Amino acid sequence: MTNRKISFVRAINEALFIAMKKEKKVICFGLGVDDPMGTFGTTVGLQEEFGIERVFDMPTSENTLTGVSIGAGLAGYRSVISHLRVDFFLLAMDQLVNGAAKWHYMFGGKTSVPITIRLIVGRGWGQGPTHSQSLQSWFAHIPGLKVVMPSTAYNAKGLLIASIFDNNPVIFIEHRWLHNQIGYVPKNEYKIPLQKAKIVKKGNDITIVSISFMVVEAIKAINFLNQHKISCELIDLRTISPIDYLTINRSVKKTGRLLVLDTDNANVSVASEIVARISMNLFNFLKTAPKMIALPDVPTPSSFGLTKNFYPGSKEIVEKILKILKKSINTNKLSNSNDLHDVPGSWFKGPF
Amino acid sequence: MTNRKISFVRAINEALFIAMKKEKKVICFGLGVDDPMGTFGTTVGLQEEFGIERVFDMPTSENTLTGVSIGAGLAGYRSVISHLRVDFFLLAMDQLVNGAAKWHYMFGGKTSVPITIRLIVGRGWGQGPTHSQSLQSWFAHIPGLKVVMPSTAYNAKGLLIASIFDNNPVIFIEHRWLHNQIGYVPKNEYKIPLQKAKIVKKGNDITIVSISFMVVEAIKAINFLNQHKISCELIDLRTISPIDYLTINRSVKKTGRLLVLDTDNANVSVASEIVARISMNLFNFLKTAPKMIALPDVPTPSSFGLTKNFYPGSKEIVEKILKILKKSINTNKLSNSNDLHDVPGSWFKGPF
Amino acid sequence: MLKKEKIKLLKKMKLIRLAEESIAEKYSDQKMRCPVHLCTGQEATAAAIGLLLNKNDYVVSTHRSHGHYLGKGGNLKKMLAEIYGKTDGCSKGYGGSMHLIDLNVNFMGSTAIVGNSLPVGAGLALTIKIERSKKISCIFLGEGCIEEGVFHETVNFCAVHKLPVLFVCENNLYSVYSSLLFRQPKNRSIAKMVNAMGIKSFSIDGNDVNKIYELASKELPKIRSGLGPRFIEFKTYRWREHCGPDFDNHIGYRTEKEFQKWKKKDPIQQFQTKLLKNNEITKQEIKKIDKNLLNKINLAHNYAEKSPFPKPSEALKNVYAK
Amino acid sequence: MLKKEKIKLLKKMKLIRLAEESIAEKYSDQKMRCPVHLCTGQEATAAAIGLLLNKNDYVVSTHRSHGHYLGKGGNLKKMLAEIYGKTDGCSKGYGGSMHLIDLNVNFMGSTAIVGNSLPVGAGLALTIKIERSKKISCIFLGEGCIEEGVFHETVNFCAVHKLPVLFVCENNLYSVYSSLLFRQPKNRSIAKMVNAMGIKSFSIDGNDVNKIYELASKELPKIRSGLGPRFIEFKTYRWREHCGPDFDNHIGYRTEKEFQKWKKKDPIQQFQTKLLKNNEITKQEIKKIDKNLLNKINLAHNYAEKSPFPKPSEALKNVYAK
Ligand SMILES: Cc1ncc(C[n+]2csc(CCOP(=O)(O)OP(=O)(O)O)c2C)c(N)n1
Ligand SMILES: Cc1ncc(C[n+]2csc(CCOP(=O)(O)OP(=O)(O)O)c2C)c(N)n1
Ligand SMILES: [Mg+2]
Ligand SMILES: [Mg+2]
Repeated sequence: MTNRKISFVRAINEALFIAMKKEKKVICFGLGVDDPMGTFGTTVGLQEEFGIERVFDMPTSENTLTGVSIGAGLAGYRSVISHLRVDFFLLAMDQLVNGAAKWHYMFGGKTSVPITIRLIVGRGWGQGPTHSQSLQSWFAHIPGLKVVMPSTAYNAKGLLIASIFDNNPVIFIEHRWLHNQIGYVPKNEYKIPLQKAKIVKKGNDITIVSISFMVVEAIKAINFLNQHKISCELIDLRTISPIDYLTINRSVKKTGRLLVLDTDNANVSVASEIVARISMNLFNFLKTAPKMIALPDVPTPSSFGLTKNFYPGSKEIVEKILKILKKSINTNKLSNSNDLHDVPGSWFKGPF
Repeated sequence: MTNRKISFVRAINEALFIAMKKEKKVICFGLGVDDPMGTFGTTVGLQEEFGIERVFDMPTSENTLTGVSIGAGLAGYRSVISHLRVDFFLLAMDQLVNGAAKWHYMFGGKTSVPITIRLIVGRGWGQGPTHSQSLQSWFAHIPGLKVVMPSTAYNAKGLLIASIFDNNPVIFIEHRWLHNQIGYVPKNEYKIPLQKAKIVKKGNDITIVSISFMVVEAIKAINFLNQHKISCELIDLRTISPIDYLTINRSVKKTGRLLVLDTDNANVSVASEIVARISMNLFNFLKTAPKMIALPDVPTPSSFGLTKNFYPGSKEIVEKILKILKKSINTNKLSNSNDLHDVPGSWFKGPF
Repeated sequence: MLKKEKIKLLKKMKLIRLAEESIAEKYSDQKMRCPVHLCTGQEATAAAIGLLLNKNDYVVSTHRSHGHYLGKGGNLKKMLAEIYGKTDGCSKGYGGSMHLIDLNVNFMGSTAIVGNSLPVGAGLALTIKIERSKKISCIFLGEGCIEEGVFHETVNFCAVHKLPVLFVCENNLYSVYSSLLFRQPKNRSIAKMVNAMGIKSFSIDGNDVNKIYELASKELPKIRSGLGPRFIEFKTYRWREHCGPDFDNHIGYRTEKEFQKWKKKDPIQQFQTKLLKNNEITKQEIKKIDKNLLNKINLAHNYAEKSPFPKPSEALKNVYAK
Repeated sequence: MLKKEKIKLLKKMKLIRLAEESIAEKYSDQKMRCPVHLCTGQEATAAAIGLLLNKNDYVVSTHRSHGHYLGKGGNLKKMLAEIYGKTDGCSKGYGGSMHLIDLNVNFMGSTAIVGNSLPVGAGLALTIKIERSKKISCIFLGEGCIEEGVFHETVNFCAVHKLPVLFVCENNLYSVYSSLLFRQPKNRSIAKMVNAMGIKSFSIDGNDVNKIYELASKELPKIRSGLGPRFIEFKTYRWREHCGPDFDNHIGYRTEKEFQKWKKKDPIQQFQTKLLKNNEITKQEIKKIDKNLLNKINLAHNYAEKSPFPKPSEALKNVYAK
């Protein structure tokens, strides 16, 4: 059965079907969830199966959308809500932070709000400043929220089911460039526990902590480095908050070196947090300075010209690791063979 | 003239008067700026002096309030807007992040939005989960914003004038417990450059990087430690973003030890950022693990009982430093003599 | 309205009034260490609506929610204990006066950010519709809240889905110290606006408890039977300062004269006088009611004062639900 | 309307139409690498309002702003260069199609978050009022934007301050692939709602450029003279897909029939036919106009294609203003 390969999008779709079948009080709403595009295909078929009362479109009212999910939560309903871009969700920060995140706490634990908030990170094809923000740094900063960022179809399905049945608000961030990735996904229900990182590759020279799309880049980098006898341990964080420091610590104690990869702007990021935490707690285990790779601290520009070197990838990872290890290898082979840096694959022809 | 001592509140008020007198296109608006309380006294007298067209109250519409300041900025006006609590400003994140922060960038540098956004951090007297958030971590994460947090009346005045005449959106965060602090403030106009930290005390054993109200606690801690021959260098960051790493680096290179103090929740905070940056860049200068003290990663509770040990202060700073230096001193004398941990001084009798 | 109902209504208004005034009186003891937004003068809406709602109808409210909580039948002792910051508080001391809850009567929560609880009320209503139950979701708000975008979003959502929601808007003319004049267009009717937005709306005297009771008894069954949401504006006045135990007519944003005008329209006094005039109650009975209520409130204060503070370490709990 | 004006209007509509269609045609070359929201079918509002506004009147707009930009007199070459992501783009390639600006004609910016530019337009209007100038701030929006809270906040603010704002709401029935039916209450009039909110409002056929011109010429002077903001709803239809160069009537959210119905109401065809009928223009003249415009547009595409890409390192600049 390990050859049952489906896309990340279908994995999400399966998770939604399974959750909604399992529990009548799972509802799903958001802008366009029932439209022909079905949230990039992830919500296709849900309304036909579960009816318009459980799967419905929304007015363009992001803040209220979130508040409605809180209210439904208080009545025992588990909402899965979605935004086609993280950026649109900025309108809902009051409901998220002053409401959802604190509800359980500020009423003395008497109620809780089981909400899963699906956010999609845009990238490429000129998305520009207001359609490609990542922002997990923000969500991870807020106590009371859990933040999940799957990197594979397998993780997407298992983490989404776990998120839906978690009794807390969970921010579930999907990278648009992962949507079409294909991977092994079991047909049946399974949950991947939140706050459990995954060791993707074992290695000894350095620990790489990575999330979301950067896992794809990291794997490319590691495969290249392996050919040159450099052995990396790759941790896919999967849950960004709370962080599984047990797994990270164990690895860093072994390798003595750390590189953290993030899809967000670098300043005050989850990557900084991990670097800081490890520096504070495992200072004596570190053989070299810990490092991170994240986006530059500027908004995302739109132009094909401006985005050329904007997103760090496998090449930057390899170069950084070589620098940490004080080695030098010719990395020319790693340059992106794809001339079009702004699309996830040659199949992508725009417009969004 | 160094004995001209006034309160932080009056320093802010003076800065506003000076800025508005200097430049006709400075306008000031926000909920209650012209009411009898005048934003805790900071905006008192402005409307009388500059008229209702330049100083005016607003409907309870935080998001629009911010957008209006952007529009005014495009027409050449410098807005000073205010929110009585940081928490209320969560309604305006779209205008702040998708608008103000990126405007200059996303239109190719053709326009800019000179806005100063005054936010007040609540603390104590049962303020609770939705009236005491600090959130500079969020603002510092966003490229295009500057973030300022004055610690003294002197800084407040000079930084506010500099913020108002800066051509970018500046988040100006005032800690409510600093409002009544008295300090030396020159009468005339002066600016304190943004992104310039201040070395408050020179020392050799450890570098303490601190902001806002934590500077007050740090000074108490340092005075105590001085009596025991421990010499600390205290840096008041003043501008949280961008950070003055020149000053921090120079100090850490000298002392080899770092403690960062923050008023925000610890996870993914400005404190983590500084710890991470120093660990990455000055790894070989560090003699011991860098450390930080910030708020616990939970919402703020309301009850007098629950807040008892909630806010770290001078005692926690002293203890952390002793631990870093592997020294032990009796710190009992440092326990808060004030039984009422939830007020800035015995003069405070509620209700907000 | 039956006589029995009238007495209940009087009692409920008095409970709210006396509870609020007891807080005002004792606040200077510095034992209730959190901001309090008292509703003295605005008791009629809270009492009448609260009485007419069923126990399992949902309520959400704002920073000024003591009256709404008590009106709905919320536990007085637990409310006071919350304001004192004690373990027996309805939110175990985590929330304070601005965050009340009583799940026994489906008072689902009051929150302190203007407009914050509105969509939450809509979400509750959505589940009622899904379950085809006959419940109502009642959303309390101040007129200041009308200025928040989320109000309009919530109204639109409720209208589109014809949700069983009652919006109870208490228009007391002020938001903190800001007059309506600088916040909303002159002569614009809130009720007419909401009507044009798609929700059947009304505007009535918020100090005339008879009228409130009448209108609400007529409209609530319609909401229950699926005819869609209703919005009512209640014109009223808060007597005490925006936040805290004192009066603030002297500080400059409103006049003593205006206050006195409204004080004459005291909803409780008006109603009581009418009851007396119609011989539906005697002075003797009133005295007894007052005495009982005062007694009950005193006991509740004692209970609250005696309840222990939660331990500081408890602050680190309850961040995540299990 | 003078004949001269009519010809101008026709030309402006055609400029917008032909520019949009040229983008649609060339989009598959994969050289315009950013999302584009074309306004084919909706040209009448952009052209008429744009023509009636003065050069120094302010405009802000949304994701679907090509027409508004060109209508106001924005530079075509720079718009196309922006869509191609080039240094000569009006935003130097930083913004793309969704973030246009032309300070020469006070087109102050279009932004891509629904509702985002509304309060910005109000802020511009505020400065007009402060300066007692006779300018106007014109805010373009789609009907989907009505659902965002910020719309109501902005309307309220403009009404309270009687700001010189013209709201131009193009109601094309859809927000992405979502029909109005699921987003706003049935049979609710947007214009009546905004009227009840405190702003004088109108609702007219958005494809009848004559009527648009007439109404706007009557109302704009009133706004200029301080009579307060105006809101106009224009009923219209976008021909092409929500985002991108194709048609999407087959995918299921709207019908080919509906599209054909609206296509018959083509604002340009209607207007042109009338002009011909009234002998205000000849077929010959029309041909010439078309040819000139096509030529101009082709030149603009050439200009844009030839303009260099900004250097990657430029991406790190312009974060802060000096
Ligand atoms: C979003 C937000 N902005 C501002 C405040 C500060 N504030 C607290 S109560 C209040 C007054 C609201 O007025 P209204 O809704 O009329 O209620 P009232 O106090 O009159 O009962 C305000 C503005 C807040 N709590 N939340
Ligand atoms: C806050 C926000 N939510 C959602 C979106 C996605 N979105 C882009 S355009 C659009 C349609 C808006 O509809 P309308 O205002 O009617 O404009 P139209 O596209 O019909 O011209 C939406 C929902 C967005 N850009 N911003
Ligand atoms: Mg009020
Ligand atoms: Mg539309």
